[in-house]
Amino acid sequence: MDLAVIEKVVATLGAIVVFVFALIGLRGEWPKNGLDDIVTKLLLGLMAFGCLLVLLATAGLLPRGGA
Amino acid sequence: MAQRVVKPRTNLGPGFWPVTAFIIVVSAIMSYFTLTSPWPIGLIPAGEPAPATDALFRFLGAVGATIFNIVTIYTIYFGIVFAKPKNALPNAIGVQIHDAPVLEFWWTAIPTILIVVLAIYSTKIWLDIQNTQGDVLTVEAISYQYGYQFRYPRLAQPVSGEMHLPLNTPTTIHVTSRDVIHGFWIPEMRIKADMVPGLINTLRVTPTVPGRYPIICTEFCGVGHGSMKTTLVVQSQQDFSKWFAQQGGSQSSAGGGGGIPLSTGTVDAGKVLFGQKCSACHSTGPFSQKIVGPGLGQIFSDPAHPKLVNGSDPTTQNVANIVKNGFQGDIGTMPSAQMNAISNKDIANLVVYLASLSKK
Amino acid sequence: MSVSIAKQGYSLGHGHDEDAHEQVIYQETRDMRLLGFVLFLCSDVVLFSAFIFAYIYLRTTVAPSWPPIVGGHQLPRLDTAFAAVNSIVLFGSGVTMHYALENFKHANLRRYNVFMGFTILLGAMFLGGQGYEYAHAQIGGWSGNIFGASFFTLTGMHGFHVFAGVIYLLVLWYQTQRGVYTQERYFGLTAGTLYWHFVDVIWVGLFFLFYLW
Amino acid sequence: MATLAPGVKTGPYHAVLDHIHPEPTSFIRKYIFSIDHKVIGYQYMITGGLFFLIAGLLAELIRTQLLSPNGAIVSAATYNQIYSMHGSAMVWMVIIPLVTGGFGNFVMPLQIGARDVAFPWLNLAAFWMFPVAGVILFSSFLWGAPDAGWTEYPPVSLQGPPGTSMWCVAIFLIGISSTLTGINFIVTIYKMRAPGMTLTRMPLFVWGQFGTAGLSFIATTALAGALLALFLERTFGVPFYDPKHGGSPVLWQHMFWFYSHPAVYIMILPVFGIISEVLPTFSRKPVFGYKMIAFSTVAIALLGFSVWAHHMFTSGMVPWLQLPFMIITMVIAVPTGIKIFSWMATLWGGSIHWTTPMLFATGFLITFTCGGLTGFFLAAVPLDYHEHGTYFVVAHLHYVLYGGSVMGLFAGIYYWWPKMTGRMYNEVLGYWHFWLTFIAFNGTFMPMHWLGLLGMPRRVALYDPQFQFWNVFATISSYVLAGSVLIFLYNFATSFRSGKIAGPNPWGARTLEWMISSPPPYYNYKKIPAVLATPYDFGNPLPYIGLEAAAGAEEATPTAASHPVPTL
Repeated sequence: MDLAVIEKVVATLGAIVVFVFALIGLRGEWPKNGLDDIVTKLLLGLMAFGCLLVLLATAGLLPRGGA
Repeated sequence: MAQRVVKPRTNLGPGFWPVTAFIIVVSAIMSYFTLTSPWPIGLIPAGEPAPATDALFRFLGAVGATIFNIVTIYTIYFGIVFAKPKNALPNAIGVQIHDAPVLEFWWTAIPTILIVVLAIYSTKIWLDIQNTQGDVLTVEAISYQYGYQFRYPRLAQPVSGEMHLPLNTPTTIHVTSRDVIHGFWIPEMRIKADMVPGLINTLRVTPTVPGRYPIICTEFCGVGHGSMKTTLVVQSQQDFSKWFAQQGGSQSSAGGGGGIPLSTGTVDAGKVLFGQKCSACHSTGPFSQKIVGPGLGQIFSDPAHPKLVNGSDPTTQNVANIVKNGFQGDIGTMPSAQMNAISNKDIANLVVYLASLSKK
Repeated sequence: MSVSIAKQGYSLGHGHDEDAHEQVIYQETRDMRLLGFVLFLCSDVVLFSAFIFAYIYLRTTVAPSWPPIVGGHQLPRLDTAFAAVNSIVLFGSGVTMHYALENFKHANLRRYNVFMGFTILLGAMFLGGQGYEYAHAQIGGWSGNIFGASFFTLTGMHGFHVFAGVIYLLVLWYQTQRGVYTQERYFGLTAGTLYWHFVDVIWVGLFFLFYLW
Repeated sequence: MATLAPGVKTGPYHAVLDHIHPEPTSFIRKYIFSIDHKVIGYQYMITGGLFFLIAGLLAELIRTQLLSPNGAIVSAATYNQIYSMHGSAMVWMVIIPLVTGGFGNFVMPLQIGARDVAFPWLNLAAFWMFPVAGVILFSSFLWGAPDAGWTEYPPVSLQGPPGTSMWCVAIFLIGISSTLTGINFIVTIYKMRAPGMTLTRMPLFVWGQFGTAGLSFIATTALAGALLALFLERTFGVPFYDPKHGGSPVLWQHMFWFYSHPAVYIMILPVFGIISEVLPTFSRKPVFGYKMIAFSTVAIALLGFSVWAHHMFTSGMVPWLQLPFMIITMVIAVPTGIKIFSWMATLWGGSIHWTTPMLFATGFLITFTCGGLTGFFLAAVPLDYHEHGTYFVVAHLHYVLYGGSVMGLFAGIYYWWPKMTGRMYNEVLGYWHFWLTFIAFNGTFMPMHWLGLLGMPRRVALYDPQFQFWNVFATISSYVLAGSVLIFLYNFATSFRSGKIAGPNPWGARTLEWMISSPPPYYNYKKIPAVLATPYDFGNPLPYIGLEAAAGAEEATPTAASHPVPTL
C-alpha cells in the first residue's frame, strides 16, 4: 500500500522528466534526415508516448479495471 | 482505343486467326459440356447445398478451360510457327517490339472484370450455403482418435458408428472434437468442416437422396487417419424413426439421468472438479453472473429463476440430467458429459457441490 | 552485423586520393550496414509481433474472461505501479543513450562516459526489476495458463534482448575507450543506439498490453 | 571509375564497387568458408541438390506405398513420417535455398554488375546454417521424424514423436538463414547496382530476387515465432495451442500460414525471374512489357501478405472474414495473368531457338497456368468446402511447386550451367529430360485432381480401393519422373568431364553476366560497366559502357548490324 504510493510518485516524476528530455532530443533530431535519424525520430517519439502511458497508469486512468 | 484505330493493321503471323478460331471453338465445346454436365464433380448431389456448389464448379470449370486453352494453344502455336527455321542465320533475331499498351490494358482489364464476376458469383453461392436451412433436426458430431460419435436430441447415449439422417429434413450438424483436429466431410453434400477441439463448427445440410454416403476425416489426426471414416445413412422418415427408437430414443425428455449415484457425491471432490471442468464457462455467482454459461451459485435456490434452463424443476436429478446430456438453448450450448469426459461419479460430486453453494 | 567491406583487405584502386577515397568507401559501407541493420530490426519487430498476435488472439477469442480463471479462481492483475517504475527506468536509459551518442558526436567524451554509464546502469536495473517481477507475479507460472505463457515468453524474449543490449553497450563502451570510434566514424555507436531504442519501444508495447489493457 | 555518357541517368554508384579484394589462396578459405558469392552459390546448389535427391526418394516411397489401398510397403506411422519429411524438405531444404541462396547468390550480383553481395560474411554465415539445419531435419528419422505433415498442425503435432521438436529447431535455423539472406539481398540490390542501372534497367531476375528478399525478411520471423511457441509447448508445456490448457489450435494455423503463404511466392518469384530471362534470350526478342512484369512482381509480393487465411476456410474462423480473403486471393491472379500473357507475347514474333532451358520455360508456362487455375477452384470458398484437405490440393500445390518452381529451376540450371562450369551439357539428353519430365509430371499429378474431387483425402496411408487404378497410374508415372532426374544427373556428370567448352556467351544473351568469361573470374568485373538501358534489346548495340568483356562475349550477341530485323 505504502510502497505502491511511493512507486506511483517516483514513476510520475520520472515519466515527466524522461518525457521532457525525450522531446528535447527529438527536437535536436528533427532537422536531420539520414535513415538513422528518421528511425531515431520514430523511436524517440514512441518512447515519449510510452512515458504518457506511464502517466496514465499512475493517474489510475489505465487499466480501466483499475489496478 | 483511338491509337488502335489509327495503327496500321499488323500481320499477326501465319495462321493466327485460324488458330484463334480453333481456340474459340474448342473452348466453346468444352464450356458447353462443362456447363451442361449433371455431375460436374463426378459425384451425385445428394442434398443441399451440393447443387449450389456444383453450379459454381461448372462456371469456374468453363472459365478455367477457356483460359487454359488460350494460354496452352497459343504457346504451342507460337513455339511452332516462330521456331527459327533451319536455313536461317545461326543467331537470327525476332521482331523487336517492347510492349503494346492497348493490348496490356486489355489483358489487365478483362481478367479484372472476370475476377469481379467470379467474386460476386462465389459470394452469392457462399451466402446460399451459409443460409442453407437447418435446425429442424440438430445433431452433434463428436470426433476422437479415430472415430465419430453422434448425439441426437432426446437420445441419452451418443450413437457410435453410422450417422442416420431423415430425408428432406433441414439438419444442423455441430461438429467438434475431443482430442485433436479432425475433418468432417460428406463429399456427396460438397460440405466440410474441421472438427476442432474446444471449438464448435456448424454445418447445414438437407439430404434429398436416400442412400449411404461416406463421411471422411480430412485433417491429419494420427496413425489412424487413413481409415477414419464412417457412413451417413439417409433414409425415409419412417425408417429413421424406427432406427431412432432402436437407439432408445423416446419422445419424453427423460434422458439418461439414471445410474448417477447422487447420494455418493462429496462437496470437496465436486469443488475441485468444478475448477477443472466448469469454471471456464460458469461462475459460482448468481445466474446473472455469466461467463459463457450462467452462474450456478444459486441454481437450486434462485427466486429469479425458479426453473432450470430446460424448464424442469431444480431437483438434483434434473441438474444431473443437464450435466449428463448437455443442453442447447437460446443462452448457448452446454456440452454433454460425454464431451466433457466426466463420469457419473463426477456428476454426482458436481451436483452435491452445487447444492452446497445454494445452501450458503 | 557483418564485417565492413572496406575492411576486407580491399586494395585501393585506380590512383585516387587515398584518404578521400577511403572516406567515401567508409560512407558507402556505413550506409549499407545501416540499411541492413534497420532491416534486421524490422524482422525482429515481426518476431515480437508474432507473439503479441498470439497473446491478443488468445485473450480475445479463446479466454472466456481475463485474467483467466484457473481452478475456479480468477488470476490477479499484474502490479501496474511497480511496472510503471520499471518502464521509466528503461525509457530513461533510452534517453540517456540518445544523449550519450549526441555527446560523442560532439566529442564531449566526459559527458559521453557519464551518459553511457547511466544507460548501462539503468538497463541493468530494469533487468533486476524484471527479476523481481518474475518472482512476484501471481499468474500461475510460465506453463500454467495462457496468461503466464504469453507474459513470460514475451517479456522473457524482451529481457533477453535487453540483456544482449547491455553486453553490446559494454562492448561499445570498451571500444570507445580503446579509441575504435572517431567523430567521423562511429557506426557501431549508431547501431547500438538504434538497437537500444528499439528494445525500449518494444517495451512500450508490452507494458501497454500486459499492464494497461 | 567507369565514365557515363553525357545525360545518362545514374543508379546508385559506389566507389566500393571499384575495389577488389584479393582472392584467398588456402583451400579452406577458397572452397569451404569462402565469402565469394559465386562459391556460396555453388555450395547452396550442391547441398540443395543432395536434399532434393533425398526428398525425391521419399516421394517415390510415398507413391510406392500408395500402389495398394492397404499400403504396399510401410506402416501408417512410418508413412506419415515419410510424407511429412518430403514436404518439409522440399519446401525449406530444396526450393527456397535453391531459388534464393543458389541462383540468387550466383546470378544476382553478376547481373547488377557488383563484385559481391553487400555482406559477404553474413552470406557465409547464412549458408552454413543451411546444411546444419538439413542434417538436424533428416537425422530426426533416428528419433522418430515429425509425422503431422509439413504444416504440423497442433494438437496432433504436440503428440508427435521427438523428431517434431528437432523439426522446429531445423526450420527455425533455416528461417534465420533465409531472413539474413533476404536482408543481404535487399541491401545488395538497393545499394550496389552498377552505375546507370536504374531500377527499371535491372534484369527481371533481379526484380524477382528483390520481391523474394522483401517477403523472406518480413514473413520468416513470424514463422520463427510460431515454431518457437510450438517448441516451448512441446518441451516445457507452455500453453499456446493446446485447447486442454486454454490454448487455441487455430492460432497456430494463423501464425503458420502468415509465413507459409508468402513462402509460396518466395518460392515462385525468383522462378518468374528465371523465366523472364530465358524466354527473351531464346526468342531473340525484348521481353514483352518489362515494366508490367516488374510491377506485377512487386504487386504479388505485397498482396501475398494478405491472403494467408484462405488455407483455413474450413477451420472455423469468423465466416464473414472468409470473403475478403477469397477476394484478395482471386485478385492475385491479375498480376500473375499479366506475367503469363507477357511471356506468351514474348514468344510471339520471336526467332525461337529451341534449347533445353527454353523447353523448360515454355513447359513451365503451361503447367504453372494449370496450377494457377486450380488455385482459383480452391480460392472460391464454396468449392474449398469440398476440396479442402483432399488430393485436389495435393495436385494443385504440385502443379505450382513442381510444375512451377522446380521446372523453372531446371530451366535456370540448364540456362546458367555453361556460365557456372564453363562447359556445355548434352542437348539431346536435355530434350529427353524435358519431355520425360513434362509427360511424367502430368501423368503423376493430373489424376490427383479427380481423385480429390471424388473423395480421396490427403495424407492417408490407406485409401478406398475404388481409387486404386489412378493411384497406380500416378505411381508408375512418378517412377518415370524419377528416371528423368537420373538422365539430368548423368548429363551433368558427363558435362563436367567431357562437355565442350562453352565460352563466355554460348546463348548470345545480353545480360551482364554473359559478358565475362565462364566461369566468371574471382572479381567478376575488371572494371564496373555503366548501364544505359534494359539488357533485352536484341538488335540494338549492347547498352554497356566501359565494360572489359571477355573475348567473343559481345560478338556472340546478335545485333541489327549483323542480323536483319524481320517484320511480319
